[in-house]
Order: sequence, then structure tokens, then C-alpha cells
Amino acid sequence: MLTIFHYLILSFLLFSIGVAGVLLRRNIIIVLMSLELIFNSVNISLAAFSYYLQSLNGTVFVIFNITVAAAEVAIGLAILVSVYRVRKTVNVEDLDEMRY
Amino acid sequence: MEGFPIISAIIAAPLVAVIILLFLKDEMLWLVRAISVATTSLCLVLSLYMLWAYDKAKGGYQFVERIEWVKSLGISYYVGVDGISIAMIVLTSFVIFTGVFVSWVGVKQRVREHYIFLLLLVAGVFGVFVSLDLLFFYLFYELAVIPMYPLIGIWGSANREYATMKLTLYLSFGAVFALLGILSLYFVAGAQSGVYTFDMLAIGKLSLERSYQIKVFLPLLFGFGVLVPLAPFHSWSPIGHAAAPSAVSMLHAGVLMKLGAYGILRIAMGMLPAGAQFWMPYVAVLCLINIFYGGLVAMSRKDMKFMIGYSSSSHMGYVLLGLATLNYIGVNGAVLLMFAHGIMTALAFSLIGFIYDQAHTRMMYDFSGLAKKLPFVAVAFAIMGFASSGLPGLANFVAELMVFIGAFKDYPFQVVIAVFGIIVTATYMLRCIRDVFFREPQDKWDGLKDATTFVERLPFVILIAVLLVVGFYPSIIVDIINTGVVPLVDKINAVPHG
Amino acid sequence: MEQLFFYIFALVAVVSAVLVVSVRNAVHSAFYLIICLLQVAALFILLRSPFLAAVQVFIYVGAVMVLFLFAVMVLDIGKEKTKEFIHSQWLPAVGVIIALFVMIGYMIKRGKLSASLGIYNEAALAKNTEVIGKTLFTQYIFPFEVVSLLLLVALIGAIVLVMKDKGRARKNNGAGS
Amino acid sequence: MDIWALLVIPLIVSVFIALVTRKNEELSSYLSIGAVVIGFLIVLPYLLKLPGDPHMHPIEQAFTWISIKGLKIEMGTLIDPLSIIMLFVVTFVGSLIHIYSKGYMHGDPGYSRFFACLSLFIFSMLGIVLSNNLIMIFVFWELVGLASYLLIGYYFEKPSAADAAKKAFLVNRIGDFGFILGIFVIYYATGTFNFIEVEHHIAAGHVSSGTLTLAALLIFCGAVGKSAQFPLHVWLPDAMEGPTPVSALIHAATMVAAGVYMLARTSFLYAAAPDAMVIVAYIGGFTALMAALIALAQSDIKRIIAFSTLSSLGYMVLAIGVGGTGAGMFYLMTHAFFKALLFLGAGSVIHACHTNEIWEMGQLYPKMKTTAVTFFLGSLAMMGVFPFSGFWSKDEILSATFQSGNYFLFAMGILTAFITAVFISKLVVVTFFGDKKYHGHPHESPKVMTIPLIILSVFAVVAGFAGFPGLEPNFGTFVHTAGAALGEHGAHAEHHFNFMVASLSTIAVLGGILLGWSIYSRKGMKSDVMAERLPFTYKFLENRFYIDHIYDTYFVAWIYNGLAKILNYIEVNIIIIFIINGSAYTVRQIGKGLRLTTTGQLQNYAFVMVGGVLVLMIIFAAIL
Repeated sequence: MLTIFHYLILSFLLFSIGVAGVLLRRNIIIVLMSLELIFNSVNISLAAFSYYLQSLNGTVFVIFNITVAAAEVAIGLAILVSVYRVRKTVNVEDLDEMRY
Repeated sequence: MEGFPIISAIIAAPLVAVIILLFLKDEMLWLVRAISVATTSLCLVLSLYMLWAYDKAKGGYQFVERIEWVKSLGISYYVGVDGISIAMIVLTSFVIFTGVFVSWVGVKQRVREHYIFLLLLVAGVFGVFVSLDLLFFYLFYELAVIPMYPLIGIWGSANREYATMKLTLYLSFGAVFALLGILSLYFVAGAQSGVYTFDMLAIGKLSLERSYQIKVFLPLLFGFGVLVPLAPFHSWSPIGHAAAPSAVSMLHAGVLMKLGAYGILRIAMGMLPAGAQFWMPYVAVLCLINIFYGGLVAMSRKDMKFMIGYSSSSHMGYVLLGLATLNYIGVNGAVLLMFAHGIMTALAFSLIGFIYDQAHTRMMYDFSGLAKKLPFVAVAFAIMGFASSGLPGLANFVAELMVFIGAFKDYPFQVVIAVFGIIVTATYMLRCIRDVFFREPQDKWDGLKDATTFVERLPFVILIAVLLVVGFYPSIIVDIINTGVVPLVDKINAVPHG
Repeated sequence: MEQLFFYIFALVAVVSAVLVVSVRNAVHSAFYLIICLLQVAALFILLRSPFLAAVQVFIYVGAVMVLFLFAVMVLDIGKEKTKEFIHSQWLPAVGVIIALFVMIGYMIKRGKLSASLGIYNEAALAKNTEVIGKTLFTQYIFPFEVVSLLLLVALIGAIVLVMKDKGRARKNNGAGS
Repeated sequence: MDIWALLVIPLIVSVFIALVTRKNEELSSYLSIGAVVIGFLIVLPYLLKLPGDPHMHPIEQAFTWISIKGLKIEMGTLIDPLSIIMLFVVTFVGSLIHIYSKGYMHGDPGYSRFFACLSLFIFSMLGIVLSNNLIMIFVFWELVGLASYLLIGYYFEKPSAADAAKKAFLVNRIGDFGFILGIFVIYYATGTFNFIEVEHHIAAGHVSSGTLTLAALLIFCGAVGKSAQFPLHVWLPDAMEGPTPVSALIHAATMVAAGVYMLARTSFLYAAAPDAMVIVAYIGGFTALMAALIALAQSDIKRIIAFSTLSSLGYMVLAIGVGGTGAGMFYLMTHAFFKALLFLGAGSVIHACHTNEIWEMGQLYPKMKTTAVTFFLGSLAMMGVFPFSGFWSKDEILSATFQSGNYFLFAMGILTAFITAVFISKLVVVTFFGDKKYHGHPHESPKVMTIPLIILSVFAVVAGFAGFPGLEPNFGTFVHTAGAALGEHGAHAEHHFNFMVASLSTIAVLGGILLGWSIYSRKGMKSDVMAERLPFTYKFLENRFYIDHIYDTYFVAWIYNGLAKILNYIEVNIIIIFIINGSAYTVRQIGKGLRLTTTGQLQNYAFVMVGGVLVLMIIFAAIL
């Protein structure tokens, strides 16, 4: 029998992997992809809660999440492209203009 | 004039002038100055009228106006004057009136903006002296402090950025403590009486618990003390004086520093009699640092403005000593000294500014023999110097005498030091006169011009006249101060010692 | 049966997720991410939300990932060297990640469902799309509108950001000629 | 009312000259002279009535100056024999000196300013004399200081004059420091400032003797400053930087006498505080002797007279100290005549020779006979030769000292008389009779200068007879009755002509004259013989016991360059730089340190964020 814990554990695995990607990778595109992973892990747990609690809120939230994620990616990549035009790099560690 | 809101008119006149000036063009120099002169002379006339019309027999607060502002919080626009306030308002009127003329001569750039800030500042000062509502008191207090920042920062001389930053930070720092005390009073008094109000008189009528009074007196003393300036929080003041343009130095030393002493007198002492009883003896000790230390530091300064700056903090020590006596004579003397010192120091800064604007130096050793070139300025400066060193016939003497007589009973040791401080004052003042005005004239100062025109001479003449009139016939103002001091001192002494 | 599917999907998702963050080639990463996202869509079906699964596939796999691939192509990113591939803060980061992992696991283990159940049981969810649509356009109409506005803003924003500054370019040209 | 006019007219004239007639020098001088002469005319009737009514009741007029709860200060006048005599001295000598100044200052660029200051001075001096209370006397006391500051610093372009003016004012201030404290002590002991009321309180025994001694000594400080007693005598010789009439008016006849007058005015206090009196007497005696010794080694004509003035003032203070108030006042009056005469004579000489050095004069007698004769008469009076005025007044002081039983002080007095005779003879001999050493053509001064000299010389000769022992009422009785309320102060107060004392002093004086004459009348003397014979003593005396030097190097330097510099160092370096700017610096440094956390590395922030979440989770887990 599948319980909510199965989904939650999967979700937290994906979440951790996503966090690892965000914290460890230098390539900004990969970082963005890792963010998508995190989004998805959250979406899984939302959907799981929605199902197991027999409520629709989680599902609706997932829809909004996906929309926001799409917007985020659009803007994120746009910024990325314009940054790349100037700096010719996607290495996050090089993008430290806003330093002290 | 019955029913005419004189006090509001005094506060509003500069504000209205500010608004008019905002709409003028920079090129309309003549109009800008005319409006400023008209406004300030209106203030002067009104304040002198109050001095004359105040009913000394009746005493108390007169010309009272009250408009509810925020009823739910107990805030109201509540103004009125007693003897002490009138003395301070007359002082302010004289200083700003002459200050406008001094700026006329001294300020050549951004004249319009200069007058706008000056008048804004003065509106704040007037407001402080007449407010009977704690919140309005604080608002006006800040209004008086803030314009200092641009005034020194834009029109100041050497080191002005540093000076204005330091001054503003210091004063805001002090103001925060004062606000703390004021809010605490509001809440505690409200809790005790059940009516939350910022009305000073209403709070003053409550007899707050002694231990509370002692506690809350301290932030108020410190907050206003920074502005006095109470040593060792005085270092903003000399540099502020030194960097500020003449008219601002005049207002700063002549009036702003008095705001602090007035705050201590009106709020701290007036509303917390037991606190005053507890703390003022300590103030009597601290003020010695002001007097003695300030005096000796002034002695070692070669920059005239710094010298006067430290001397101001030294003189404010006498004011604090007078306040600390908590008796009629001493407190009367302190208030009179606030008045006299305000006029004297305004004269000092206007004179130094007059010389500096031409010579572009204020160092004593750069000058000599100016009395030949600038006889009028030399005479005025000498009168200022003698006033500062407490020569009879000038207002400061009377005030210092009263402070000493008042303080001698309880604080003989302090009086000995304080009288010695007068010698110190005389020393550096006379040395300055000797270095700058006496000895052989130098060729390099042949280009200096004496004050000859009406506009140049008017401020000096007025300030000297006030010093002399009060010096010869002090009753003209002492009588009215006395009506304000007596109830205050009575209230403090009515509290049982514990 | 359902369990078996769950484990397959989960395993593939986790493995591909690990690959997403670990391979050096960004194009590969993108493809692994697509695989991962497809597994998530499958999981949505297991959770009786075919609508979500469809949305997931359309938007994520169809739109978002295409954007990613475009970006990767446009930016012309090759394979990275090992030195450049891991961030310099990796040591503390790994520590934090492990701690986070342990902590979340502990929290999940401690947690239990205590909320009361809602009305959308298995039967109600049979008409999944319809139910969601009704909810979305009644109860959540305001957030829905806000989100649509957000999307619009994102659209315009993306265009503005990526668009070359024509005006300045022309001026520069003018100055040059 | 006339008394108020007496006080106010000089003030009005002074202000009027300063504001209106500044440009018209002639008018200014006439106004100023007129003011003081009118003053003299107002005083004269009082003076003439005085011998007929020596026990006159004091006339007091006062108005309230300050009145607040707990304090009332009056301004008022007190007319009694003491003040009448002093008024006479001030207005009479003042008038002559004003007239003399008109000639002496002729052609000076600051002519009007000079007369404005003179009138201001007369105003202040009359204020002191007329005061009926301590605050008022202090007020005018300070104004006298101001006027003397202005007059000493008259040639303000000269650095030495500017310094001397400052020094005079400040040294006086130090004395006033004690004076005002003494006033406070009296006020808190008696509750009033009024002389007569204070006297009543003290007579009634309301004040403890300790308080009285303290008050007496503190008030004496004021006199020490103004009357230039040791250790505050240093300003007086320097004050000779002023024009000569100023030296005559201020530093001989009036201002320095104000201290003595004030002591006489408060003599009831000293009578009640015998401990204080001893100190007063010793300071007076010591000053007299010290100044006489210093005068021996001076060569500037004005300085010699200045030190003789110091010596005379010492005498007067000594007189007060031994209880001889009348004697002191008597000496004050005669001294005013002969010292003004000497100064004006010296001025005449300086006017002629354009130098102050007596060794650059000599043989002036044939050139300026009037000056020489009057100067000679003044010198005899100064030395106290029978029957000149100085003899009578000095004798009264010496006999008072003798009667007080303090023979040490008496010996000091006799010794001083001897030394005075030596240096005055030296002065006269070298200036008028010695070898011709002057340059140019000295000539007699104009009439406007010599007539005052002649008038003064008459008084210098005859004024002493006011204290003639057989005379009734005698001068001493006038002054005594000044403190009528208290009655007689004690046994010291009564003076009788003491033949032994008179002969001793006469022997001393004649001996001094002989010695001085024999040394300095030798031909071919270029400079002081004493400098060759007794070089160390001479050096020591010439440098005035090194007292100025000690003050300059130790006290003044210590305060100016020591204490003030140290405090300034503390102010600048510790308070401003260390504490104030230091706290600002600390905040800024902390800010700088925290700024480093802004690495600009996106993932660092993410790392901190995750770490924060972790911490929150741990807290959450721990709480639940």
C-alpha cells in the first residue's frame, strides 16, 4: 500500500538533490535546472497531500506553482542571456559584481 | 490685541515666509532679503509686545492657545508662555533679526535657500519655547535641529561635512533619549491618571512616584544635556560653531544650545521635581567640567571660532550650575544667563564672521593691530569680550552674579571654581583682543574694511544695545523671568526630600 | 501493482535527478531533467491527477525545457572541466546538504497526518479536470488572474531583457559614421 | 540728587564723546574736563561743611536694581566723611590731571578716545567711592579695571602696552576673585550687601569670628589686586606703559587707592577680625619694603615712581592692618597730591626729553625750573621731611604701628622710609642736577601743564596740616566717624603725636637723603654705581625679586602651556579622536567587517539560506 510517506520521501530526495545542485554547481543553467528540481519535489508533495487529504487545494497550488515556475524560467533565462552577452560566461562564481 | 493669536503668529510668520520664498526666483535677492527682514522684525515686534503685555502680577502661562489635534492620543496644539519662555523668545527674535542682517552681508551664494532654512530653524525654535504639549515640543525641537544639517553642510567653511555630520548625529542621538523620556512620561502619567495626554501642564500636576521620577529624569537630562552641551558630550558644539556660517553660528550658540537648557528646565525639572532634587547635585559637579575644562581648552585654541565655541560650552556650565541650585536666585540667574549669553555669543560670531569673510582666516596669530583698521569692529569685539568675562554694565555680569549668589550657599566649592573660570575667560578673551586688535598693524590687512554701512552695523549695534540695556537695568527682563521661575522652584522645593 | 509503478518512477526520477546535477554537459543535464520531469508527470497520474500530469508535460517538458535547451544552444556551452564544475564552497555545502537530508528525513519520520479529510475522495476525483476547473474559476479566481498577469509580466520582461537596445545601438552607429 | 549727578555726568560725557564729539578733539577735552570740574564743585560744599560737623550722619540714597524672590540688590550712594574726603581727592586731583592732560596729550591721534576713557574712569572711580553696598562697589571696582585697561592699553599698537593692559586687568581679576567670594560669604552671613546693615549685624555679634576672618581675608584679596600689594603687585610697574597722566591719575592718586578706600570702608570688618588684620599688616609692610628696595635699582623715571607708589600703598595697607584707618586715609590723601605731582613732573620731564631713562637726563634744573622746583617739593613730601605733608601722614602710620606693639613692622616701616629717601634723592639728583646727558633741547612745558604742577605742589606741602596733632577736628576723627554705627573700633584707633616715632623717622629720612645725595651727586657718573659695587643685589632688585619671572615661568606658563595644553590634548586626542571619533570608527569597522559577507556569490547566499532553514528546523524539532 502506498502511503503519503512514500511520496514525501521521494519529494525530499529530489529536494535534497536540487539543493545540492544549487549549492554545488557552477554552471548557472544547471543551477536553474536544479531549481526546477526543487519546484518539482515540492509539487509532488503538494499533490500527494492533496490526494491523501482529499482536498483540491494542493492540486490548485501545483498549477500555480507550475505557472510561476514557467514565468521564473522565462525571466531567469532572459537575464542569463543578457548577462552572457556582457560577461561571456555562465560561471556563477565569476558573476560577483554585487560584491562589497 | 486681545484674542489675537500672537504665539501662533510668531511661529507661523517664518513658516509663511518660507513658503513665499520657495516660490521666488533666486535672482530676486532684494525681495528675498526684504521678506526675511520683514518676517523677523515682525517676530521681534510681537515678542517685545509679549514682553510688555505679559501680566507679571498674574504670572503663569499667558497668551495660551489650544487646538485639539489627535484627540485619541491626547495630542493637541497647545502653546503659551510664561516668564522663562518670553525671555527665550525675545532672545531668539533678537538673534534671528540680527542674523538675517549678518547673512545679508555674509552669504553670497544660494541666498534664498539659506534664508529658507534659517527661517525654518527659527520657526522650530520658537515652537519649542512656547509648546505646552510634549509631542509638539519634540516636533519643534527636531524642526530646529534638522535645518542645521544643510545650513552647515552647504554654507559652512572648512571641515563642514565632518562638522555637520557630527552635529546632526549628536543632536539626533540626544533627541532620541529625550523622546524616550517624553514617551515614558506619556505612558506612565497616562496610566496613573487614566487620561493619556501629552499636555505638559496636566502631566506636571500629577505627583509621579519618586523612584520613577529619578529613573526617567536621566534620559531627559542626557537628551537635552547633549544639546546644552553637558560635558563630556560637548565636542559637537565647537566644531559646529567653527564650520557654520556666521548667522548659523549665532543661532546655534545663541539659541540652539539654550533649547537644551530650556528642555532641562521645562520638562526635566518642571515635571519631575523629585528627579531634579536627586540629580541636580550631580549636574552641579558635572558643570565644573564644562566651566573649567571648557575654559582652559578655549584658552589653548588659536582659532577664534573654536575659542568662542569652547567658551560657550564653558558658559553653559554656569547655566547648569544655576539650574542645579534649585533656588530662586540661581535659577533666575541661569535663565538670565541663557539670555545674556545668547546675545553675547551671537555678537561674537557675527563679529568673527565679519572678519573672516574678508580675511579668510580666523587664526589669532594671523592678525594684529586690527583696531586701527576696524575701529568699530574692535570696539564691538571688546564689548563682547568684556561681556563674556563678566564685566559689570553688561548683561552677563548680572546673570553670573545671580548664579554665583544662588549657588554659593549649597555649592561653595563649585562657586570658587566657577569664579575662577571667569578669570580664565577673561584671560583668553583679552589675549584674543590683544592678538587680533592690538599691537602693530600689518600691511597685509590694509584691505580690510570696517563695518560702515547701515546693514553691516545694525546687528552689532542692536546686540550691544541689548547687552548694555540689560546690564544696566536688568529688572527689565529679570522681573518677568522671576514670574516663571518662582512657581517652578516652589514646586521642586515642595517635594519632600527622601 | 501501483506500488511497483511508484518504485519504478521514483527510482528513475531520483537517478535522473542525480544525473542532472552531476553530468558536465548542460545538454545532457537538460535531457536528464526532461526524464525526471516525465517521471513526476507519471507520479501525478498515480496521485489521480491526470490534469496535473498533462500540465506538467505540456508546460515543463514542452515549454520550459525547450527554453532551457534554447538557452544552452544560444549560449554555446561546452563540456566543463572538473575544476570549474564544482563550486568552491563545496565542502561546507556538502555538510549542510547532508545535515538537511538527515533533518528532513527525521522530520518526515516524526510527522503524521492529523488534518481532517476533505470532500474530494477518489470518486469525486474521477472527473479530475472538471473539478479542478471549477475550483480554479470559482474559489481561486483572483489568484488565477494574478498569476495570469504575472505570466504576462514575465513575457514582457523576458522580451525587454533579451531585446538588444535598438535606440542606443543606433545612436552609437550614428556616432561612429 | 546732586550726588547722582556727580556720578552720572562723567558717564554721559564719556558716552557723548565716544558717539558724538569724537571728531572734535577740542570739544571732547573741554567736555571731559568740565565733567570732572563740575564733580569737584559738587563735592566742595560737602567738604567745607565737614570740619564743622565731623560726626555727620551718613546720607544714603538708593534704588532697587534687581529684585527677585530671595534677592534684592540696590544701587545707592553713601555720603559720609570717608567718602567725602575720597570724593575730594578724586575730583580735585582728577581735575588737575585732566587739565594737565590737555597739554600733555596734545596732538595725539587718539585725543578724544583718551578723554572718553578718562571720563569713564572718573565715573567708575566715583562709583566706588559713593557705593553704599558691596555689590555696587564690586560693579564699579570692575569698571575701574575696565577703564584702566583702556587707558594702560591706550597705545595699543605697542605690544608692551597691549600686554601691560591685559596683565593689569587679569591680575586685578585674580584679586577680584577673592573679593567676590568674600562678598558672598558676607551675604550669607548677614543677608545683606549694605555696608551699614552689615556693620550692624557684625556689631550685634551675629557673625562667627571664623566667618569674619574668612570674609575679611577674601575681601582683602580685592584690595591686594587693586592696590597692587604683594603678591599681586606685578601689574603696577608694567602699567606705566600708559600715558603719564594716566599713571598719575590711576596708578598714583585714585585707582590704586581704591583698594585702600575699600579697606577703610569695610574697616568694621577688620576691626572684628584681628587675625585677618595681622595678615593685612604684614602684607602691607612687606610690600612697602620690597617695593622700596626694587625702586633702588630702577632707572626708568616712571618705574621708580611706580615702585615708590607700591611702597606707599604698602604703607597705607599697613596702616589699615594695624587699625589706623584714619592714618591710612590721611596718607592716601597726601599721597594723592605728592604722587600725582611727581608723576606729572615726570611727565613734564619725559615730554621734554623724550626718554624715560634717568641716566639720559641730568642737569635739567636750569632748563625747566618750574618742573624741577615742584618735583623737588613733591619729593620732599614723598620722603616725609618735616613739615611737608608726607611727614604728618607717614608719622601717623608709623605711630599707629608702634602703638599696635608690633615692633617688627615698625622697623620695616622705618627702614622703608630710609630706603625711600635714598632712591628719591637719587632720582632728583640724577635727573635735575647730575651731569648733562640729555640730547636735543629740553624746554619747560606749557602753562596748561605747569599750573596743575604748582597747585599740586602747594597741596603737597600743606595738606599735612589737616592731620596736625593740635588740630580739632583732626583728620583722623573724620574717618573714624565714618563707621559711626560701630563707634570706636578699639584702642589702636586713637592717634597721638609720638615724638619718639617722629624723630626716628626723621633721622631715617635725613640719613637716606644724605646717603643718596653723597652717592649720586658725584661727577662723571654714567650709570648706577650700585650695579658696579653690588652686582648681584642690583640684578636681583632690578629684576624685581624675580617675582614676575617666577609668575611667567611657573604660573602663567604652567596654565597656558601646561594645563591648557594638556586639557586641549585630552580634548582633541582623547575625547574627540579617541572616544567620539573612536566610537564612530568602531561602528564603521564593524560595518566594514560585516560588509565582507556580501561576497556577491549567489551560492554563498543560498548556502546561508539553507543553513538558516536547517537551524530553524533544528529549533522546531527541539521545541516540538
